[in-house]
Amino acid sequence: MALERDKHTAERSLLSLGEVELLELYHRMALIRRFEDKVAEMYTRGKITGFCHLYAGEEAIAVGAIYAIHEKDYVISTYREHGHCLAKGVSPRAVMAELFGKATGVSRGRGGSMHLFDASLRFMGGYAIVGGGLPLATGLGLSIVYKEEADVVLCFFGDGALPQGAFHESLNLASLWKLPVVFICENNFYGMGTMVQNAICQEELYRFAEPYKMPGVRVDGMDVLEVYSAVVEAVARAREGDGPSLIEAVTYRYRGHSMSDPGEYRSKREERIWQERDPIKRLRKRMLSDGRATEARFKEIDAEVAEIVDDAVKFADESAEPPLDELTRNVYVE
Amino acid sequence: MALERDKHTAERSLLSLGEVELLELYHRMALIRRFEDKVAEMYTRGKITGFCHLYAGEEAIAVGAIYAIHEKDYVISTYREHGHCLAKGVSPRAVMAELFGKATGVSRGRGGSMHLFDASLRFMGGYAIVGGGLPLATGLGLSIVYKEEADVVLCFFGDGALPQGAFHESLNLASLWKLPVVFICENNFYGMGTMVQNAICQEELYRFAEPYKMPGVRVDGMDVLEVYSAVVEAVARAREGDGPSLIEAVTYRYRGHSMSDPGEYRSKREERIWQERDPIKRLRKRMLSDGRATEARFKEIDAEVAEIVDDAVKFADESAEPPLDELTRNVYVE
Amino acid sequence: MAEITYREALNQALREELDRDERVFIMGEEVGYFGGAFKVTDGLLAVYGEKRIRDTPISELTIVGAGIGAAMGGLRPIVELMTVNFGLLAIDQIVNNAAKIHYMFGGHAKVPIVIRAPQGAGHQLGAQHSQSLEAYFLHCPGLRVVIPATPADAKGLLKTAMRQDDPVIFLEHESLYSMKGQVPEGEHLVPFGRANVMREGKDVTIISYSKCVFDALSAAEALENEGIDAEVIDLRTLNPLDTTTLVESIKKTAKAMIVYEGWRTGGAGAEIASQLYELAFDYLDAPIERVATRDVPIPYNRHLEAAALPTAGDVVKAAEKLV
Amino acid sequence: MAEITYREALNQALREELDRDERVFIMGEEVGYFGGAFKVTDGLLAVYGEKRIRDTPISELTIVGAGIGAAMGGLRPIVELMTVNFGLLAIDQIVNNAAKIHYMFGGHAKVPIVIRAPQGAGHQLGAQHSQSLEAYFLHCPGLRVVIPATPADAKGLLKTAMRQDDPVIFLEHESLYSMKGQVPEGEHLVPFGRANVMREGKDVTIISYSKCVFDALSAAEALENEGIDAEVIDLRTLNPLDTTTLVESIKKTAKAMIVYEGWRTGGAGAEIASQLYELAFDYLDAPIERVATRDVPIPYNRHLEAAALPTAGDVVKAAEKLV
Ligand SMILES: Cc1ncc(C[n+]2csc(CCOP(=O)(O)OP(=O)(O)O)c2C)c(N)n1
Ligand SMILES: Cc1ncc(C[n+]2csc(CCOP(=O)(O)OP(=O)(O)O)c2C)c(N)n1
Ligand SMILES: [Mg+2]
Ligand SMILES: [Mg+2]
Repeated sequence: MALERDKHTAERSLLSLGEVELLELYHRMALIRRFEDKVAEMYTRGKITGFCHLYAGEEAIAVGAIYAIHEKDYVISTYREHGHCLAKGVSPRAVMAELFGKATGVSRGRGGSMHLFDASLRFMGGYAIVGGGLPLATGLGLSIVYKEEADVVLCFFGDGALPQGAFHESLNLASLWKLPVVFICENNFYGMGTMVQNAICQEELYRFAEPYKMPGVRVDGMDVLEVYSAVVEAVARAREGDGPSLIEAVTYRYRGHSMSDPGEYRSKREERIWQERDPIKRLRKRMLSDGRATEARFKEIDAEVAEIVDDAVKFADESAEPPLDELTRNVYVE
Repeated sequence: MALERDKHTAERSLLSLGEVELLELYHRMALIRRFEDKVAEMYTRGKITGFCHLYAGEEAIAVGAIYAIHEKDYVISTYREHGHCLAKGVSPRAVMAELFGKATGVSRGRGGSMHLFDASLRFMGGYAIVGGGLPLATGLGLSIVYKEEADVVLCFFGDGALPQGAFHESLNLASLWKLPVVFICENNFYGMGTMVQNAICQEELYRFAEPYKMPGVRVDGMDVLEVYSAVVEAVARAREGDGPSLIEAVTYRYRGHSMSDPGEYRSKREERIWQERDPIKRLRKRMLSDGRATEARFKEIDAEVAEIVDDAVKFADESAEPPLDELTRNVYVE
Repeated sequence: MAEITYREALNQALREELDRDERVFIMGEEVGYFGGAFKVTDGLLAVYGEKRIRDTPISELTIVGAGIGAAMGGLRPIVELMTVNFGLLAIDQIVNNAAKIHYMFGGHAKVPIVIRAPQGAGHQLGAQHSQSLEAYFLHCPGLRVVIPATPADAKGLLKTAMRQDDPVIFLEHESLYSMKGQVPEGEHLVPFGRANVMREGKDVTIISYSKCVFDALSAAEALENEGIDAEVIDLRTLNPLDTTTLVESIKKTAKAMIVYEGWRTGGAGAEIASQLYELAFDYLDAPIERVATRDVPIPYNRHLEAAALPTAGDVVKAAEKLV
Repeated sequence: MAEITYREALNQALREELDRDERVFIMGEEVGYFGGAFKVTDGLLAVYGEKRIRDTPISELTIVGAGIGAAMGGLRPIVELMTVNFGLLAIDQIVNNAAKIHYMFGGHAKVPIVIRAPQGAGHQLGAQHSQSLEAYFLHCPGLRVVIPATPADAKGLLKTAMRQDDPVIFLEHESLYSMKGQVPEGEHLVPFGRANVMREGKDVTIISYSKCVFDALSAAEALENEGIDAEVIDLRTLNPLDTTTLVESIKKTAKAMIVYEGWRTGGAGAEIASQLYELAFDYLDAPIERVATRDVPIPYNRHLEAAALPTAGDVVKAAEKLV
């Protein structure tokens, strides 16, 4: 039922969005995909180190959701946040530089892949403690209401965060205080090697919304328009002062949990099935089939994003390491 | 609906239980009431100190629930646990002595009112961190399944524990692993001075059971038989290996949150309304009206429990303080 | 100047800062209608309303986390943990988020949150309600740890905490709330990192903080009769830690002890002592004494509890041993 | 004897105890199908099945709490925290329940649980994934704190932990898992509270534990060329703490330092140093040096991270300063 309703609204928004917008969505997804592929390459070449969790396959969620909000709205995410950060408009150069650990990185090289941040664009950070971002999102929502502003918070987290106490506490507080927070659960069916049904007693994650008296919907996370329209609705509700929503976006991560995980627990077949539902190819096919864009145009965009990513790598590579005296700076506010 | 069903089964069990059992239920409730009144007196006389949370008004829950299990089954509770402890059969002498801080107390005077314990009767303790007992109950449930036994765990907690992450995590784990745990929420509408609707977005607490795929029922916590029959059902289910249940027992605490709380946030009127639904008077009236017991018999029982409690006080009062060398004993297993 | 209680001094500081800065608000369990479990926020709801004085569910992890988020959103939250014992449920948010966000995000984010928490034993509340946990917060770069002993400092340090931009753990001792003292009216700011010499003396340096400062002072009087002239220093803040004042004193006395209510092993006293040995080894005639809580969970029984906690008597004994 | 890795030694200890005692089981995130985030439990699921090797949801607080409950129910759980950083979510259950239940219930309850947690930095995992938190557990009476450096101790101490009845925090350093060493086959039990003199020397005592023991040893070799003869002692357990062995060494060397990866301020080094001053003040020629992690959240950048952590070079410098 939840699904039905969204299929429906997805159609609507497909109509409501013109070529320009649709191509923009394509552009953002393509950028993230290209960026992540390049990150993988740079990781294997030792340019990027530590834990590195890629977003390839899940692009439709960050892009569709964030396309539904304004620059002034907040986004907060996890350690798998490259996609959300880029979708929020943060410079690929500064993001790549952060992964390279350079002084020009968004977090001055101190955060790395799991801790991207950009206050100016209200990308409120990637957090590496599963569930750790939900209370923060709730607090950001409180600050909005407190200041009597109309902004919203998009809070992204994985299926693995559902069993955390922070999920329950945050949904309760956000609902109790009618905070403008949209909780977006990226259900990619795995938390590291653990399948969702081995972690949570309820596989239809959106159903957890009900006791908290908030709308809960499940959307196809491989369909950027379906995600977009579900978030449009939740955001409208939040801005109206009607409180939070829970959106479960069903998706799949193409790669292992992190660059150090070969993902042996998953079957090639399963992976293939999902690759066939690829969100980028899908939008592309759709637009081609109803003649809203030409193969040539897509090629152009692909070339553009390739250039942006190459430039980002070049920038990151040429940037300087943070000086050693940075070590003891900003432990406390100066 | 939940309520309906239980009203129905309550009738059944009223029939299924004979005078002897019903009088036993009366006896246990009367004992707890008398015990708590005496504790209040001893507290004001300075014989008992620290935090002291009384159970008066809620007796039907501990008594009805624990009457539905065997001695080998586990009970775990909060800092408001005198009632559960006595209902599980722990000696009033040893309980009173603990409140007096004496060496003869169930916890050798080290625990006090909030930390009663009796392994031999599988009363697994009172815990003073709100929500702190739920994970332990889950673990006890696991130990039962692991040992392939048919015992169950009754886990008591208040409405105030619902917003705790531990509630969510424990219900999920217990459901995921089908553990024999009956979660009994004593909803007395207040967590200290905070009304339940100011603490949780969902006032029908039993409804939280649904996403966890476990039965959730709300029962009248002022009716010992209704509580009893709901627990009988949940326990049967648990012994069958069908997993946990959530029972919300609606009740009221007659006194302040603790002996140091005058409870000014509550209206006299509200208190009167609940006193009129007193679980002890109620069972008594019921049995008198259908001639299952005489006024004389009840007087006898009242006298009996009065004697037991006076004896407990005498015992506690005459017991020795723990020797000072107890201070450093049992920090580690000897 | 007016003679008011530690509780009233805190309440006054809260009112003044609530008046001064619209971004300041308070949230916690029972802080509103109930006026705070220890009545520190008494009367605030009536004046400032539900928007700024917020009762919360019992969800420590998320209350603190939401405070951090609100601070990142531009507000200045004061989160009251009903007691520090419950703060253990929130320590992930305190240590992994509050303390790290400013640094880990390259200095681009700030978390101006003040987390107030009553702590301490002495009321027969048993093992789970009687802890003093300052040592955990001291062992976490990024956090300021403030722990006032007097009403005047309670006010002055809380106001300072609310005006600076680092996350602060503000620890109040449950036994001090009703203690009275002279407190300056209005603008009274006590800087972080300045220890207070409460009593001058030349024979032995007694370093303390929070409630134990008063045990140290009464011990000092007893010692006077024995002809031992003790200097008593109240640290006021553990991070930053004012070692300068301590070293000055030790240069004079050559003997020192640290008196605190946390467990002896791994407590703040160990860190303070270690730094003093490092800074003043050649001035010390004897090892620094640590007078602290015995390494046991706090028992309920009154005599056992009393035996577990540090007392003025213990301080006197330690001083006699030193001198 | 066989040369195996620290990881294999732990795996061997687990297998032996699983075979020996039906009540022993393991639960934690990814311990089953995945074989453990660090592969410590690799292969166990296939042998012991889902009943005894249990994958859990990401619910640290409740996993640990359930372990405590299971222990009270007569089992001997080994709970694996994927890393100690996440253990902060469970510290309430560890400190308020595991550590106190035996005492607070008058000795009538026991909690024989072993909580294993990898910790440590050095892999550019950033501020939230690089902590060493032994100091928190050291400051909690009722808990045993075990922290092996060598494969042989990893096996021998884990087996001991699983056979005794106190709650144990068993801390493994992420950088040690692939380190090899000679490990006795079968029954090999290392008692708690016995430090291990890894290298004898007469000029300076270098006290350490966990990974830093190896930094201390390589520093000792470097020092040898400078003609400084260093004694290196591995504590093995922090609670109980073997001060006897340390004092013996100090009587010989008169100079000591403590090398550990926790943050310098408020770390275990402060406690160890304080006890040594108290026990061996007259034997010490100079203040005890503390070589530890700088007081900063661990940064991602490789050079910054390296600069934050204690190194063999730091140990050498400290020794030169002492001698
Ligand atoms: C509190 C906590 N426990 C465990 C971990 C280790 N860990 C990192 S990611 C992860 C799986 C999370 O899965 P999910 O939430 O589904 O996000 P996904 O990686 O699938 O995007 C785990 C267990 C952690 N970072 N934090
Ligand atoms: C984690 C935690 N937070 C706060 C407290 C302080 N406290 C003790 S009882 C209580 C209210 C609990 O209410 P409820 O769960 O409804 O139980 P009741 O007292 O009504 O039986 C609070 C806030 C605590 N003990 N533990
Ligand atoms: Mg996932
Ligand atoms: Mg209640």
